[in-house]
Amino acid sequence: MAIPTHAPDDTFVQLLTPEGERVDNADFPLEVSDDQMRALYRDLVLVRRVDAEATALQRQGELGLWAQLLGQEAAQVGAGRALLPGDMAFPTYREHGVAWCRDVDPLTLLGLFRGTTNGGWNPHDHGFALYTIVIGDQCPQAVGYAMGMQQDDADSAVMVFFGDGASSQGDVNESFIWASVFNAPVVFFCQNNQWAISEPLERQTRIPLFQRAWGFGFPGVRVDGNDVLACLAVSRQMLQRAREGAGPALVEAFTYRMGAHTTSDDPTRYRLDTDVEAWRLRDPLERVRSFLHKQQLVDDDYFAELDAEAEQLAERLRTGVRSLPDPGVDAMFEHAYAEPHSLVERQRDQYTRYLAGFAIEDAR
Amino acid sequence: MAIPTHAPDDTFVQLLTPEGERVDNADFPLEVSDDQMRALYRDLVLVRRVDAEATALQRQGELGLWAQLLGQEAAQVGAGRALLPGDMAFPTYREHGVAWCRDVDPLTLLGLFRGTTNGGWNPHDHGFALYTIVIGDQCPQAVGYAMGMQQDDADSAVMVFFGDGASSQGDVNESFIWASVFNAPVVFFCQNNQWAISEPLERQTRIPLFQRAWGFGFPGVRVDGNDVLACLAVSRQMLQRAREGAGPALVEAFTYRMGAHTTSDDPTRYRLDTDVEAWRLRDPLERVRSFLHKQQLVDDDYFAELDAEAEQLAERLRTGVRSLPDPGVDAMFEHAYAEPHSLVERQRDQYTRYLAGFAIEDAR
Amino acid sequence: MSEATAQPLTMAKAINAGLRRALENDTKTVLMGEDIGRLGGVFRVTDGLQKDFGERRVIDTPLAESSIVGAAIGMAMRGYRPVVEIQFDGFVYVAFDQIVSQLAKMHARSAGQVKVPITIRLPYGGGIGAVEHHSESPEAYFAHTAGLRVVTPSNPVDAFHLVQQAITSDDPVVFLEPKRRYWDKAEVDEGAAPALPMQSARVVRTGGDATLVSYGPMVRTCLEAAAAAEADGTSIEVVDLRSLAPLDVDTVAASVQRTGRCVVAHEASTFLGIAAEVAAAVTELCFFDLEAPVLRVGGFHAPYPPSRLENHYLPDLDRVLDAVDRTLAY
Amino acid sequence: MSEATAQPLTMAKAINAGLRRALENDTKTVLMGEDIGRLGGVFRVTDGLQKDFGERRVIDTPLAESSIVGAAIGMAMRGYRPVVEIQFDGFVYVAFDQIVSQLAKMHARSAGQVKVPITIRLPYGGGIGAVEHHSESPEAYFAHTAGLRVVTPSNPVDAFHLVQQAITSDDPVVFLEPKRRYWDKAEVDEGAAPALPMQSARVVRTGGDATLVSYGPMVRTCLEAAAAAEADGTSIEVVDLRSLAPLDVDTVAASVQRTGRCVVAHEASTFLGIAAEVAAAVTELCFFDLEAPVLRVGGFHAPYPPSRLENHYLPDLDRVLDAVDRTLAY
Ligand SMILES: Cc1ncc(C[n+]2csc(CCOP(=O)(O)OP(=O)(O)O)c2C)c(N)n1
Ligand SMILES: Cc1ncc(C[n+]2csc(CCOP(=O)(O)OP(=O)(O)O)c2C)c(N)n1
Ligand SMILES: [Mg+2]
Ligand SMILES: [Mg+2]
Repeated sequence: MAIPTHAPDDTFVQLLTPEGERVDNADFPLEVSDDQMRALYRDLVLVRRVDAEATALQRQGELGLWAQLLGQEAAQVGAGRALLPGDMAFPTYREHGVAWCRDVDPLTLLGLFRGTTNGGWNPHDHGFALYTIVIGDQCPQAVGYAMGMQQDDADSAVMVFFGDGASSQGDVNESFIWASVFNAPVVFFCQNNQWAISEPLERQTRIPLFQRAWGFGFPGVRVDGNDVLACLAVSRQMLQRAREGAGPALVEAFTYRMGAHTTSDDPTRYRLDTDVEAWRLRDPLERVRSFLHKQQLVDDDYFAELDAEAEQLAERLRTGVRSLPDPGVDAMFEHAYAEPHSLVERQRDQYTRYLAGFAIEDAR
Repeated sequence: MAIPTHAPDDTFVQLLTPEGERVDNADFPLEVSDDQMRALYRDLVLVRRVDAEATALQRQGELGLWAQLLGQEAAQVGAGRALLPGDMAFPTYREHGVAWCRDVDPLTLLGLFRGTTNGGWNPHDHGFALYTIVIGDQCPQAVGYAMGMQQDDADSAVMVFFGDGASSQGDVNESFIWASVFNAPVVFFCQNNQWAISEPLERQTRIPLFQRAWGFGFPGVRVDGNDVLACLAVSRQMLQRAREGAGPALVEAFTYRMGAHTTSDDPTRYRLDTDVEAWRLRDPLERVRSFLHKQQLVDDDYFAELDAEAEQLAERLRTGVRSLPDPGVDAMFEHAYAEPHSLVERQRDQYTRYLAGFAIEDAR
Repeated sequence: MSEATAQPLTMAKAINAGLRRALENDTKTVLMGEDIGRLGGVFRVTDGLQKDFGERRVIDTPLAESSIVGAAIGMAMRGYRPVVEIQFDGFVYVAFDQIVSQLAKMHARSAGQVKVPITIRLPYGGGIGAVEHHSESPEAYFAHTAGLRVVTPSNPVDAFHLVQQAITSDDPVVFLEPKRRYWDKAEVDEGAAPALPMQSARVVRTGGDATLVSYGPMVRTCLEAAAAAEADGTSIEVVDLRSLAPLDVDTVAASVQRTGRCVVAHEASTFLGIAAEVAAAVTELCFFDLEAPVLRVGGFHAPYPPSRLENHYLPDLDRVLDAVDRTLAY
Repeated sequence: MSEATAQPLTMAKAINAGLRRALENDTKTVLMGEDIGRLGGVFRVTDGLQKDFGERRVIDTPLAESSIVGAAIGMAMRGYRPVVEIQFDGFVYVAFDQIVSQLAKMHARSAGQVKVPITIRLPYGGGIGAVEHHSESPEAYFAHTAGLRVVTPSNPVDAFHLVQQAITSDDPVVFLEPKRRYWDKAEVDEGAAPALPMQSARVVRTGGDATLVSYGPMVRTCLEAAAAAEADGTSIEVVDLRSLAPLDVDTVAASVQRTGRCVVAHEASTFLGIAAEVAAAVTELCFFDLEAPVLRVGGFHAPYPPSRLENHYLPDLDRVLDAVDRTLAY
C-alpha cells in the first residue's frame, strides 16, 4: 500500500452513515453477517451501559474517578473486534470498550477507579496490557512488544491506543520511528476526540493527525470514528498487513468526546454546547440501530432483551463495586519487588508490628 | 509555499556542482557577488583549518576530545552566513563552522574541549547559544526562544542545528509540533551526515529525513550539504519566511561525516573506506575553489594569502590553547547558583579552608 | 497593583493571587502549561489569569512536558520569566532531562552569563484518593540536583509569598504545591511583606521535648500530632522546612540543640528522602546534643499503592507520634 | 558455555564476559542500545557480541533512550530479558519517565503478574577528563525509586558476577559501571560461583579504628587511603557497598559497631547522596556505638565542573583521609 499523499481534511473512511445507510469503500471492503452486526450493536450498547453506570457510581461516591468513553464506543468496539486472540493491545485509561472486547470484566475496571487496584487483570491472559495514565508511555512499550512478536516469528500484531493530545508526546513520536525502522507489526490507533482535557485539537497539530504518519514513512488513514464498521474494516486491514510483515500504520479515528474528560472535569468552562449537539447527530449507536431497523435484522424483542441484559450488567456492577475487596496492607509490600528485598521486608515487619500494637491497644 | 509531497530520494537543491559549475534553481535563486564568493571560500578554508588544528591538538594531548566537522564545512558556513545579527542559533557540539560565522573565537571552542570551560562565550552577544551535548535538548529551547521573538514582535528568526541521529529523539519531534502549532519563527537545520557515531542513517529513518516535516505540516527541503551556495540560499529563504511570519521549516543538508565521530572514535570498525572515498569527490571546498579558478575570480596570490592567514590562525590556536587559563576552584562554587546558596557557601568555605591547610603544610 | 487587604484564602487561591501579582509586577512573567488557560488548571490555580492577562502571557501548551520546560528555557534566554505548571507530580519525569541536564546546569555552564529564572509549579503528594501517578513525592530528585532550588509551602500565607519569591529568584525553582492542602484556608494579607526569605525554615510551634521536622502537606499532620501530644504532656517543637534545597539546617539544629530529640516526617520514601539528609546533617551538627538518633517517618519503599491503601502509606498522626514516643524512650 | 579458567581481565572485559554468559545461558536475553553492535559500544563492553549472537540478540537502536527503555519493557512483557545500555550517565535522564513511572512500578501495579526483568547498564562517574554530561553520578535518583534495584561493582570479579546476577534477577536492576575503572585489571575465574548474593556488601579490608564506606569508582580510592593511613598507624576498615538499593546496612553497622567511627565517600553530591542514607541508617542502628557523627565526603552541590577542575570535585585520597582524621579527632 502506497503512502497516501493527498487527502482533503474532511474525508475519512465511512461504511455506515449517521443515517444508518451502508456505503462501500473500495479500499476497505467489509463483509458483515447479520449475526456479526447484531453482536456489534450489542457490544456498543453494553459498553455504553458500563460507562453510564460507572459514571453514576462515581457520582454516588463509589469510585474516585471515572474516565468516560461516551461517544467513542464505535472506535473502540471496531478496533477491539478487529483484534485476534494472539494480538496484544496497549490501552490508555479510556479504552473500556477495548477492554470489553478483550474479555476484561468491567467490574475489574471499576476496581481501578475505585482504588482497590492499579490494574487488576492479567495482561498475558487477555492480550490487553494494563491501563497507562502517563500520556504516551505505552507507545514505545507496544513497539517493543511487537519487536518481540517479530523475533518469535509470531503471526500476530500489536494495537496501541492513544489520543489526539498524546500525539504531542516525544515517546509517541519516537515509537513511530522505531516501528518504522524495525518494520514492527504495530498499528497505532489514535482516537482523535478533539480534546485533551480543555485543549482543542489545534493546540496539538495544524494538520490532520493521520498525516503525521507521512513524516515517518508508513500509511496513515482517517476513519469515521463513530462508525463501528469503518473502524472494524480499517483496523482489521491494518492489523492484517502488520501481521504479514508490511509494518506499522496509523489509524486516526475521528470522533468526539461527548462527556467530560473525567468525572473531575467541567467542560462547560471551555467548550460550547452547540458543538456537542452537532456531534450528537453522529451518535455511534444510533446509526447501527437505524441500520438494524431498516434492514429488519432485529425485532422489538431483540432490543428489549438487550435492554434487559444491559440492566442486568449494570446491576452486577452496582452490587459488585460495593463488594470489591479492599487490598490487604501486605499487598503494598508483597509486590514491590519480585524477589526478596531487605528494606521492604524490614519495613513490612515494622509496620506489621506497629499495626499489631493497635490491635493490642484495641483489645485492652 | 506549499508542502512538497513528492520528491525522489536523490534530488536536492544544488547551485554549485562538485565540478564547480554554477547551476540555477528556480525555487532558490541566489545572487552572489564575487566578493561574497571569495569570502565564503575564505570561511570554508579557515573553518577547515580550525578543525584540522584542533584535531592535531587533541592528538598532542592538549584537548581531551574534539568533534570534527570535516566534510560539513559548506553546510555550516552556508547556514551560518544566512543568519542575520538579530537571529539566534542553537548548535550541537559540532557547529564550529556556525560558531565561526557568529564570531565566536575558535580558541574559545578549544577551551571547551580542553576542559577549561563548559561554554565560554556569551550567547546573547553572539546570537549563538552554548553547545548542547545531550542529543536534541536544544530543539525545544530554540522553539521557546523563537516564541519569545514572536512575543517581542522581533523581525528575527532562530536556526537550530541537529543531526540525523538526533531526529529520533522525542524532544526534536516535540519541537516540530510546537513550532508548527505556534507558527514559531524557527528553521530546523538537520545535517544528515549519514552517521550517528557507528549507526547508519537506516537506523533512524526509512524515508528521507526532510520528509519528516510532512508529518508536522511545514515545508521540508533537502539541500546538497556540500554546496555552500545551496545551503546559503535555502537557509536564507527559510529564515526570511520565518521572519515574515510564515512559520517553521526543515532543511536537511545531505552531507557526510568525513572524519571520525570524535577523536575518541574508530570508524574503521563500522564503515568502508570506499564510502568515504566516494564522498571525497564531493568535497565542499574543492568545488568552490574550482569555481573561483574557472571564473578567474582569484589569482594565485589569493590562495597564497589565504594559506598564510590559515597558517597564522592555526599558529594562534596552537599557542593560545596552551595558555588557556585553568579555571579557578572558586568558579565551581561561584556560578552554581545566581543567588547566594547556604549549602554551596558552606562547602566553599570548608573546601577553601581545606586547601589552605595544604598551603600551610607546604609552607612548613 | 491589587488592593492589599487581609482575607481568608485557600492555598489554591493564595497561589493564584501570588501569580497575579507576579504577572502584574513584571510584564516578562509568562505562565505556561497544560489546561492553565480557559480551564484555569485542573486545580483552578490559574483561574482567570488568561482572561485578564491574555493568551500571550498565559499560554496553553501542547501535551509535552519536556518541551514545556525546554521552551521555557528558551523563553528565559530571550529575557522572559516563565512560570511553568506541570499538571501532576507523576508527569514531571517526562521533563526530567530538560530540568536536570539543562535547567539546573545552565547558569554554571555559562559561567553566569545565561540566567534561567524559571519556576516549575508542581502539585505533589498523596491523600486525595487519586489514581496512579497522581500522588508522587518527587522532591528528593530535585533537591539532590545541584543548580535547582526547591521550596514548598505548608499554608496559604507562605504559598502566596513563596510563589512570588520563587518567580523573582534568578535561579530555577521547583515550587512544590501540596495538593491535598489546596483547600486549607488562612487569612492572607496581600499587602504584607513576606516574613522570611525563601530559603528559611520556620519554627511553627515551640516545644521542649522533641523537634518534629516536616514540610508541605505533612506540616499540618505534625501540628495535629503536637497538639495531641501536648494533651499527653509531651511538648513538641515543629519546624516547617519550607525550603528543601538548600535546607535551613541551622534552624533545625538550633531546635534540636534545645530538645535533644528529632523526628523527621514526610510522605516520600524515607530511603534517600529528605529525612535522610536532615538526619545526616543534624547529627553532624548536634552530635553531642542528641539523646537519640534522628528518627524518620515516611512512605515505604514501595510504589505508591492504590488509593484504598494510601492511608497506610501516608504517615498519619499516629505514626508520627509513635516515632516521637520511640525517640523519647531512648 | 565458555571455558572456565582464571585469567586477568579488565572490568570492561569482565562485563563483556558476563554478558556473553548471559546470552549463552538464556536465549531470551537480548542486548539493546546505541552503537553496541558493530562498534561494540563506545567503551567496547559489548565487543564481538553482535558478531557472535546476531542482530536479533544484540540490537543497535535508534537514538532515543526513552524508547530504548520503553521498548525493553515491551520485550520483557513478551518474555524477553533485555539488557539495555545507556551510553553515558548524562543521557539516562531522557529515559527517566519510562524508568520511574513504568519500569519501577510495573510489578507492583500488576500485583506481580507482569515481570520486567530488565537490566540497565549505565557507565557513570567522573575522572576521565570528559566533556559535559559524561561524568554524572545519578545513583541516588534510582536508589530512591521504589521498585528498582541498584548495584555497582568496584572490580572486575564483582563486575563479572554482578552483571549476570542483575540479568537473572526478575526485578529491574540499574547496573552502574564505574567508567574510570573500566581498565582496572584482576584475575577473573569465570568458572567460579559468585561469592556473594547481589544485594550484599563486602568488607574489602579489615581495620579497627574507623569504617570507610564506599562503592564503585571510589572503592579503589578508599583502599589507597586505608593503605596510606596504615603507614601513619591508623587501621581503617573498608566496606564496598556493591548494592545501593537495597543497602546492606547490617554489614556496615556490624563494622561500625566495632570501630565506632564511620566515613562515607562517593562522587555524587553528598546532599541527599547515598552517604546521607548510610549516615541516617547507621546512626539509627549504632547510635550508642558511635564516637563521632558519620562524616560524608563527596561531590559539592554544584554541577560537575569542566574537566580541568574535576580533580577538585572528585574526592581523592587526601579528602578521604581528612575526613578520617576529623572523625578520629572527635
Ligand atoms: C505525561 C502526562 N501529562 C499530563 C497528563 C494529564 N492528562 C491526563 S489525560 C490528558 C489529556 C489527554 O488527551 P488525549 O491524549 O487527547 O486523550 P483523551 O483524554 O482525549 O482520551 C492530560 C493532559 C498525563 N496523564 N500524563
Ligand atoms: C541523549 C544522548 N544520547 C546519546 C548521546 C551520545 N552521542 C553523542 S553524539 C551521538 C550521535 C549523534 O548523531 P547525529 O545526531 O547524527 O549527529 P552527528 O554526531 O552525526 O553530528 C551520540 C549517540 C548523547 N550525546 N545524548
Ligand atoms: Mg483527546
Ligand atoms: Mg549524524
